[in-house]
Formats: sequence, C-alpha cells, structure tokens
Amino acid sequence: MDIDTTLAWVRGITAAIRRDADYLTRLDAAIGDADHGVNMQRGFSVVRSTLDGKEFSTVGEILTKTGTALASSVGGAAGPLYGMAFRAIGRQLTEPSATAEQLLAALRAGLEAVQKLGAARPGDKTMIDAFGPAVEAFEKALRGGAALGASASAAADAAEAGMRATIPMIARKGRASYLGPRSQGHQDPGATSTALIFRALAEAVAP
Amino acid sequence: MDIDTTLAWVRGITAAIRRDADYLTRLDAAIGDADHGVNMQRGFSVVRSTLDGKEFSTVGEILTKTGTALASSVGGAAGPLYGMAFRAIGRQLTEPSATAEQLLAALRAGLEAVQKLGAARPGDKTMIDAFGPAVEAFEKALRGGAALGASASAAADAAEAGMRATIPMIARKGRASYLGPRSQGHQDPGATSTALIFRALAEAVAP
Amino acid sequence: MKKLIGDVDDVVLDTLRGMAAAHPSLRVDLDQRIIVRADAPRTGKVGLVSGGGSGHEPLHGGFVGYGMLDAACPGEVFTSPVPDQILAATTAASGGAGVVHIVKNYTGDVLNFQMAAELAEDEDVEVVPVVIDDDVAVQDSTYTAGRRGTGATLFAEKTAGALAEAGGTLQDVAAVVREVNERTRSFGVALTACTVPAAGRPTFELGDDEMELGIGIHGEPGRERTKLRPAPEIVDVALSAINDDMPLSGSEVLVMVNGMGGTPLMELYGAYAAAAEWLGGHGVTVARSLVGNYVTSLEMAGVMVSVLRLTPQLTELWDAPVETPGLRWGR
Amino acid sequence: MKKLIGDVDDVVLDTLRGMAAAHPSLRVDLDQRIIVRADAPRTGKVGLVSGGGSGHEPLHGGFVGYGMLDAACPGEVFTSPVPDQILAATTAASGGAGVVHIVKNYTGDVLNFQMAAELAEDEDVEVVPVVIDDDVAVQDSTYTAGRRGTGATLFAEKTAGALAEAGGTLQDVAAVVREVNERTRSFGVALTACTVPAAGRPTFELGDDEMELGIGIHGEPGRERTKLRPAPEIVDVALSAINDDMPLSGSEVLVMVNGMGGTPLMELYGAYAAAAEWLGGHGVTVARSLVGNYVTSLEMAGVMVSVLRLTPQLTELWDAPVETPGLRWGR
Ligand SMILES: Nc1ncnc2c1ncn2[C@@H]1O[C@H](COP(=O)(O)OP(=O)(O)O)[C@@H](O)[C@H]1O
Ligand SMILES: Nc1ncnc2c1ncn2[C@@H]1O[C@H](COP(=O)(O)OP(=O)(O)O)[C@@H](O)[C@H]1O
Ligand SMILES: [Mg+2]
Ligand SMILES: [Mg+2]
Ligand SMILES: [Mg+2]
Ligand SMILES: [Mg+2]
Repeated sequence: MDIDTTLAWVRGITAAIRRDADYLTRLDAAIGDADHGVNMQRGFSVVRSTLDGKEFSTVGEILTKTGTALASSVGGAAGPLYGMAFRAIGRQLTEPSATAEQLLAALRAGLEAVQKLGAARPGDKTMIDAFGPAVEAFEKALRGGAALGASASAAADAAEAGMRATIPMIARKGRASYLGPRSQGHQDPGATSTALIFRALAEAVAP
Repeated sequence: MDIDTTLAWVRGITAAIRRDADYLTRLDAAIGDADHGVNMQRGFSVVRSTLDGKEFSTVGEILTKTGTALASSVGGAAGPLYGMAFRAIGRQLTEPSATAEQLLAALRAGLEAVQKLGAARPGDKTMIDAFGPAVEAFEKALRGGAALGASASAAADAAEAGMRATIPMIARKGRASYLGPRSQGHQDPGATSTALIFRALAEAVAP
Repeated sequence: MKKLIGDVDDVVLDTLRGMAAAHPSLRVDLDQRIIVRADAPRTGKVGLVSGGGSGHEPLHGGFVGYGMLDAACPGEVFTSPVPDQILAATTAASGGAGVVHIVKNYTGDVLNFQMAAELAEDEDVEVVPVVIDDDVAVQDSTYTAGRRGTGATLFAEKTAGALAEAGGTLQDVAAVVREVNERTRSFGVALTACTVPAAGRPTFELGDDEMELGIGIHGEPGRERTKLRPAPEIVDVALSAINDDMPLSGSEVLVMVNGMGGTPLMELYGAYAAAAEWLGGHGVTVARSLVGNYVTSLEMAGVMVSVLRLTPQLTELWDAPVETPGLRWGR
Repeated sequence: MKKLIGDVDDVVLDTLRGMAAAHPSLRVDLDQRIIVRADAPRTGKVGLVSGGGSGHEPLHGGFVGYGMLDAACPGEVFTSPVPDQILAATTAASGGAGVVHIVKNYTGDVLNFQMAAELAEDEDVEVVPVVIDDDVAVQDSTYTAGRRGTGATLFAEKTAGALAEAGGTLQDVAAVVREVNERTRSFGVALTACTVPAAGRPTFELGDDEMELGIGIHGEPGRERTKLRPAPEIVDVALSAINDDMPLSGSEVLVMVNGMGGTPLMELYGAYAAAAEWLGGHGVTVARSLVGNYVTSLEMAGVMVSVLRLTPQLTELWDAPVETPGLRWGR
C-alpha cells in the first residue's frame, strides 16, 4: 500500500459516506440520535480539505492527519473513536509504503485504540463488532497466504457480516444502550460506517 | 308566553347548544378561535344551575338572570353580547306572562343592546345578521295577524336564513374580521347560535 | 391532541394551581381565578391590571410582581375573562390611587373589561382602560374590529409597571401605556397551528410546506398563507410590514423576537440574528432586546416580532428592576 | 420539517450569531464556537465550563454569566463538541485557579471532554472533569454506558457557579458539582419526537395516542412506549421512578418541571401542580422550584422532572445572585 493507494482509500471512504450518509443517519435515528451520517459526512469533508493539494512522504502521515481531522470535526462518540483509530493506524506506518503485514499490525492498533477509549467489548453492538471481525479476517487470509488485495477483501466481507450480526444484539455501549432490549432488531450505525471503511480499503488496494 | 314556556325556552336553548357545541366550535375554528361552542355550553350550564329549583314571579326575572349568568360565565365576545341581550329582553317583561306584542318589543330591545355594545351593522357577519331578520320576521308575522307560535316560527326561519346568508359575507366585526376576504365562504358561529336560540323559542311557544 | 394535561375542563385551574405552588410571591385566588401580588394592594400606588384568554403564558399571570402588574385575570383558553373576574382583579389591585386596565383589542376583551370598569366605578374604584392594538397584520379601520393587541402588551406592562412602582399618577401610568402602544408595531408568523384543549383539534390546517403570515395570538389563521420560507425571509416580511407602517430608520428600538410557544429558543436566536442584521442594515439602532417565549399561542410554532421606538424615559422604565416569574432583572 | 431556520448547515452558527447580538454581557467567538463571559478570565477565579450538543437551549450557552458558567461550547445539534472547541472554552475560562468541566454522561461528551482535558494539561491548565448522570430512566451498570446527564446539569452549573463566584477552590467547586449530581434524580417523558435539522425527519415515530417514558434529551426513544396518559399520572410515573431510586420522604428538595421545548408553559404549570401535590403527599418539602423550558430537546413536547435533595449549603448556593440570559435573579 503506497501513498496513492492510501489517498484513494480515504477518498473512497469519503465518497461512500457521502453516498450513505442518509442511511447512516436513519440507522442512528432508530436507536440513537439521528446524527451519525451527518457527523461522518462533516468529518470526511474536513478530512478532504485537510488533505487536498498536500504532499505526503509516508502512508502514516495521511492517516494520522485523517484521524486528527476526524477527532476535531466529527464530535459525538464516533469522532474520538474514529479519530484515535486512524491516528493509531497512521502512527504504525512510518514509510512511503506499507506491506500487508504492516497494515495488519496498524489496523490492529486502530482496533485497540477504539477498545481502549470506548471500553466496548465484542457483542456490545458497536463499531467493534465490525472492526474486530475485519481485523481477524484480514489476519486469517494473510496467514493463509492471500495477498493484500484478497486479505482486504476478506476483511471487508467480515466487517459487513459483523455489521449485520449487530442486528439481533442488545446494545450495551453508546446511546443505543439506553434502549436496552428495544435496540434489538436494528443494525448499529457505527458498525455500518466501519464496514464502509473496510470496503473502501478493499477497493483501494484491489489489484 | 308564561313562566313555564320561558323556562322551556331556556331549557331548549341549553339542549340545542349542548347538542351543537362541537359544530359551533368548528365554525369558530374556521374563522375565529375555536371556542364559541365551548363558551356557550359553559354559559348555559351556569344558566341552568342558576335557574334550577328557583321560583319565579315574572317572565323577565328568568331572562334577566339568564343574561347575568351568561355575562359572568361565557367570556369572549359572545358573553357580554348575549348577556346584555337577555338582560334587555328580561327587563321588558315585568309580568308573570307576556303577550306576543310584549315579546316583540323585548326581542327588539335585546337586538338593540347587542348593536349598542358591539357596534356591528347588518352585513358585518355577526349574530346581528340572524338576530335582525328574526325580529323583523316576528313583527311582520304578528302585524299580518299571526299568533305567537306562528310568529316565533317565522322568526326562527328568518334567523336560519340570516345565518346562512352570513356565508358569503366578509366579516367586519369580531375575530373573523382579521381574515378579511378569507372569512368568505364560512358561516358565522354567533349567527348560528342565534338561530338556535330562535328555533328554541319557536319550539317552546308552539301551540 | 397530545397535551400534558389532566381533565380538559380544568386546564386553566391546574395552571393556576401550579403557579400558586411555584410562586410564593404571588397570591392566587382559585375561585375568582385571579393572580395577585402578595403585597397588593399597596396604599397610594396606582394599580395595574391586565388579563385576557389563557394560553399566552407567561402573559399575563407570569408578569405579576414587583415593577409590573398588580393583578392578572386569565380567562378560559383564548377566551377573554368575565366581568366579575376582572372586577375582582381590579379590587385586589386597588390601593386608592386608581387602576389602569391594559386591554388587548379583541371584541371580547374590550367588552368584558368595559363591563368590569362600570362595575368598578360602582365600587368607587377609578379605572382608566387603555387598549393595545399593535398588530400591523390587521387592517385598521373604523369599519373593522381594528388591530389586535399582541407584543406591545408586554412592553406596556413592564414600562407602566415601573412607573407605577416609582409612584406615577393614574394619568401618567395610563399615558405610558398609550405611548408604548403608539410606538410599538408587531407582526406574527405561524409554522403550525395550535389546539385549544376543549376543542381537541387544531384551529387551522397547514400543509407540511406552508405557513401563515400575519397571525394573531389566538390560534386564528393569519392574513395570508404562503410556502414555508427561510428564517431571514420570514423576518424580512415581518420587519418590512412593521417598517411600512411605522418607519424605523434613525430610531433607537427595543426588539422582541417572541416565540409562539412551540418554537425552540435555538430557532428564535437564529431569527433574532436575522432581525438584528435587518435593522442594522436599515439604519435602526437596537438598544434593547428580548428573545424567548413571552406572548404565546399554546404550542404553536412560529415567531412574532415586536419593535418599540424607544424614548429616554421608556428605556429607563424598561431597565428598571422587575421581579415576576416571567421577567426578572435588577433584583 | 417545519423549522424557523435559514441554511440547515448553519443552524448552530445562526444561534450563536443571535446570542452575540442579543447579549452584550457575553463574548461569542463564532470561529471557535464558544460563548464566554465578557469579563472572563477572572484572575484567581475557578473557571466553570460546560458544553454538549446544541438543541438543549438555554443550556448551556444561556447559562454563561455572573454566578454560573464562564464558558460554554455548543456542538452541532445533539452532537458533542469537539476537543479543540472544548479546549478553547477551557482556555477562555481559565483564570489560573483551574477549570471544572461539567460533562453530561454520554459517550461522545465524555470522550471529547477527556481529549480536551489532556490538551489543556499540555497548556498547563488544571482541569477537573465531573460527569453528570442523574437520569433514572437508564439502568446504571458497569456493562452499559450508564445513566445520562440531564436536569442535574443545570443545578450543578448554578450552585457550582455560585461557589466559584464566591471564591471557592477548584476542589470545592468540583465537589459541589459531584454532590449535586449525587443528590439529583431526573426522569423524562416525550409526547412527540423532535427533528434534527440536518436529518430532516423526526428521530422516532409516535402514534397519536402514544408517549415515550424515560426519554433522554437527545431525541432518542425512551425505555418504554405507552398510551398517552393524563399529566398527574405522567408526573406520578416520573416521581415514583425518582423516589424508588433515591427515597425522598423527609427531604427538603429543589424541583424542576422542565419542558422539552415544545410544551407550553401553561401545561408545565399544570404538571408542576401535580408534582407539588405528589411530593406533599409523600412527606417531601418543596423548598425551591423551577418551572419552564431549561434543558430542552429542540421542539419535543414533553416534560422532565428533576429533584435535588437540598442541603443548607446547596440552598444558599441556589439562592445566590445569578445573571445569565437563561436564569437570572438577585441582580
Ligand atoms: N463505547 C463505544 N465503543 C465503540 N463504539 C461506540 C461506543 N459508543 C458508541 N459507539 C459507536 O458510535 C456510534 C454512534 O456514533 P454517533 O452517532 O456519531 O455518535 P453519538 O452516539 O454521540 O451521537 C454507535 O453506532 C457505535 O457504533
Ligand atoms: N361586534 C360584534 N357585534 C355582534 N356580534 C359580534 C361582534 N363581535 C363578535 N360577534 C359575534 O360573536 C361570535 C364569536 O363569539 P365567541 O367565539 O364566543 O367569542 P370570541 O370571538 O371572543 O372568541 C361571532 O361569530 C359573532 O357572531
Ligand atoms: Mg448519533
Ligand atoms: Mg371564538
Ligand atoms: Mg375566544
Ligand atoms: Mg449525537
């Protein structure tokens, strides 16, 4: 993964979020406060203007700046969580390009940052439930001999499966937790945006 | 018209207002503030408890008390107008029974009280537009040799015609006047309650 | 109808019970249905009384207290009070120096206050009624009921209340009410209708993309229905109507951006921003302002803009201390 | 969506512009999106900062001023502010004696304030964050996000603000916030949903005869949906839930009957009457009360009841003078 691919990833997320902002907001309306799509769209439009026209010498620089921009513009729960995740990912990738192995370690660091900050556990119906399976699947594919493209594609599939798996869960973190059992039957908005992020990665690194 | 007929008249109005309260309020919602039926119903229920179980020695006493009760309980524009009208009517009828001629004079005094207080003129889309024609028709029938029952019946017919004639009028008095030309096409609630009052009179004095 | 109420016939009574429980500085008479300053009547002080239909809270009961009204008489929802009730408020407010009635120009209010004034004269209380008619949305003509009384009522209650508190005479206090009325214009807009509890359904129907221009405060329809517009355009309509009737350029003004009850404060501040910009752009100096829900129409969404061309005396009276549930500063 | 707004993306900015224009006693920074006392920072005074999503007006910006907050940082509608913004408010409020952050317990608020506190430490501003979580509608457990912060926020801002104004130390001011939070319980009910401007549609759908029990202040659905009930029953549900969690009998309390934004004052007083009766019947002395729209959810119709078990010190701090756009007495 080089600088161009990384920029393509971030652009891909930006486009996907813009396309699905309304959907994310509607998911959040059902079990939250109807702002997740609006928040993410605002955040990624700040990311775009932060990155636009800049030159970068490492992959990590792009992702750290993305994280900083998200943290300072998204607000809500998702802002610090995604902000810290991208910053953690970026901090691992200190060269102009990254290997699949390095990317895996970075993604794992991102997941850990979310878990450290948000204290959510698998099954709590949060972005963790897409993020975790995605990292697992990425690792499994890589260990199984897959290339970067196929590993990222496996991660995206797993993120989407994890996202759908949030539907029957009872939320125990974030705003949806206030609904208790009434949160069942609804897909978690944060897990959904996480799935978009992994799908954009798979598309950016596709051979 | 004796004391029993007079009590029957007031009871008849009370019943008619209760039956049509919602209709009056709906008419008032269209061009006013949606309270005419509620106001009139409250007023006549106070009238009833004021009159209930009392003995009366003159027809006028009943109607004066009715007016006082209305003035002190209806509120809005209709309260003072109907209050003063019934008081004016009552003040004319100082005996245990009233002739058709005496009743005509009393109704005319009632009409004048409304006109004096409210300063509305015929065609302004108010209760005057039912009250005026009713008094005219009563007089015309009486002069033409009709008995009390037939005269009151003519008055009720005229009040209803006058009530319907308010539909195309542009209101120039009361709350409906704020609507200007938009008040056209709606029947005036006060004219409608006046028509109920005259119909109740016709029924009470029917032979 | 979705309302936080108990028995629909007792809404006014329940409001009064709540005010009685919440405000020890007020004396609330549940039988007479009047709200009186606990220290009224004050010998030698001109009494200030206002009232009208309920549903405009905090007007009028919320404006009873030091530096404002001595007594208020709330009628049924959107229905003027009855003469006996107005008389009771007048007597409670009377300290021997006469009582000013602040009456909004609606047929019902005018007639009932008129009857009450006659009853008060019988009891040797001198009453000077002043009618408020500041609403430019209504054509003023001798052949109509004339303009409605809206936002100027609050301005009059505050300034005249300050003068009465300072020992003003009956004629002077009444003169301030008249002056404020002459120098104030208001214009209101509704985004939704409201529902009188006893009626149970909205007073008018508005499409999802419609609004009413030139509404009063009784849930009656306005003078024109238009497509919903952005706040700055709505404010422009209101201020232009006011300015056409009473040119504002060069004046120092008090501006109220008043919510009709169902519009959140957030939106009212946005509307105020537009109003301040409009006025600045038209050579008007905003010396004082008030943003919030003060003269309402139940849960109606919408806004009313009121502008008072100040004089030094009126500014001073406006700034004087006031201590009521609905308006308080300086003590 | 029927709102009195201009560009949907600028609603928060327009609100801030309106507040700036209306309140010369405040300094509003439109770039940083913070609202600061004009006289801040005051050397040696503990700074008091709060913030959260917009849409709860007058909370928090309307509570900036003498005797209450030094600065507020409003996020987008229902979205917590971002760390840079909270940092800017913290710096503006810092007079060298440290700053207390009053943080409502929502994941977003807690995380963003936490990041801001770290940034502030980097700039040598000592920050003590206190989290408010008074909402008994939410199950409190280490396995959940815990209780939400609602009405206690206002109580904490007022009392801690009074102590800071009187020269209280950083630890003492923070301790009052904690004490108020521990002694307060709240429970809210919605009769209608509300619409986040950027979302354009209501946050939930409620039938004409339904209501939501146990709502928060972010337009999120409550814990249970029931048939619409009369106000006294709604108040009973709220006070019973509070009383179950924090027995009230024998206490002196401060009660707030708070409108969610779309419920008229008239109805709130009716609800307060029911609350006062309930409390009296359960051996609780209502020493202080507040009835009105203070901690809102845009135009949501509904009510939140908050009860604070007073101590003599808290009563004194509550009574101390305050001069903010949203709460004012004593000066
Ligand atoms: N403690 C947490 N750990 C991980 N993810 C969380 C946590 N709390 C919330 N989230 C995620 O954040 C999403 C909501 O984000 P958003 O709507 O932008 O913020 P807010 O809830 O503050 O309005 C949820 O759908 C969930 O996936
Ligand atoms: N000046 C007037 N003269 C005669 N009748 C009037 C006048 N003003 C109003 N009315 C009558 O009163 C009726 C409205 O009564 P009501 O709804 O009870 O009072 P309000 O208008 O104060 O709500 C109108 O329909 C009209 O017939
Ligand atoms: Mg959300
Ligand atoms: Mg009416
Ligand atoms: Mg009326
Ligand atoms: Mg949010």
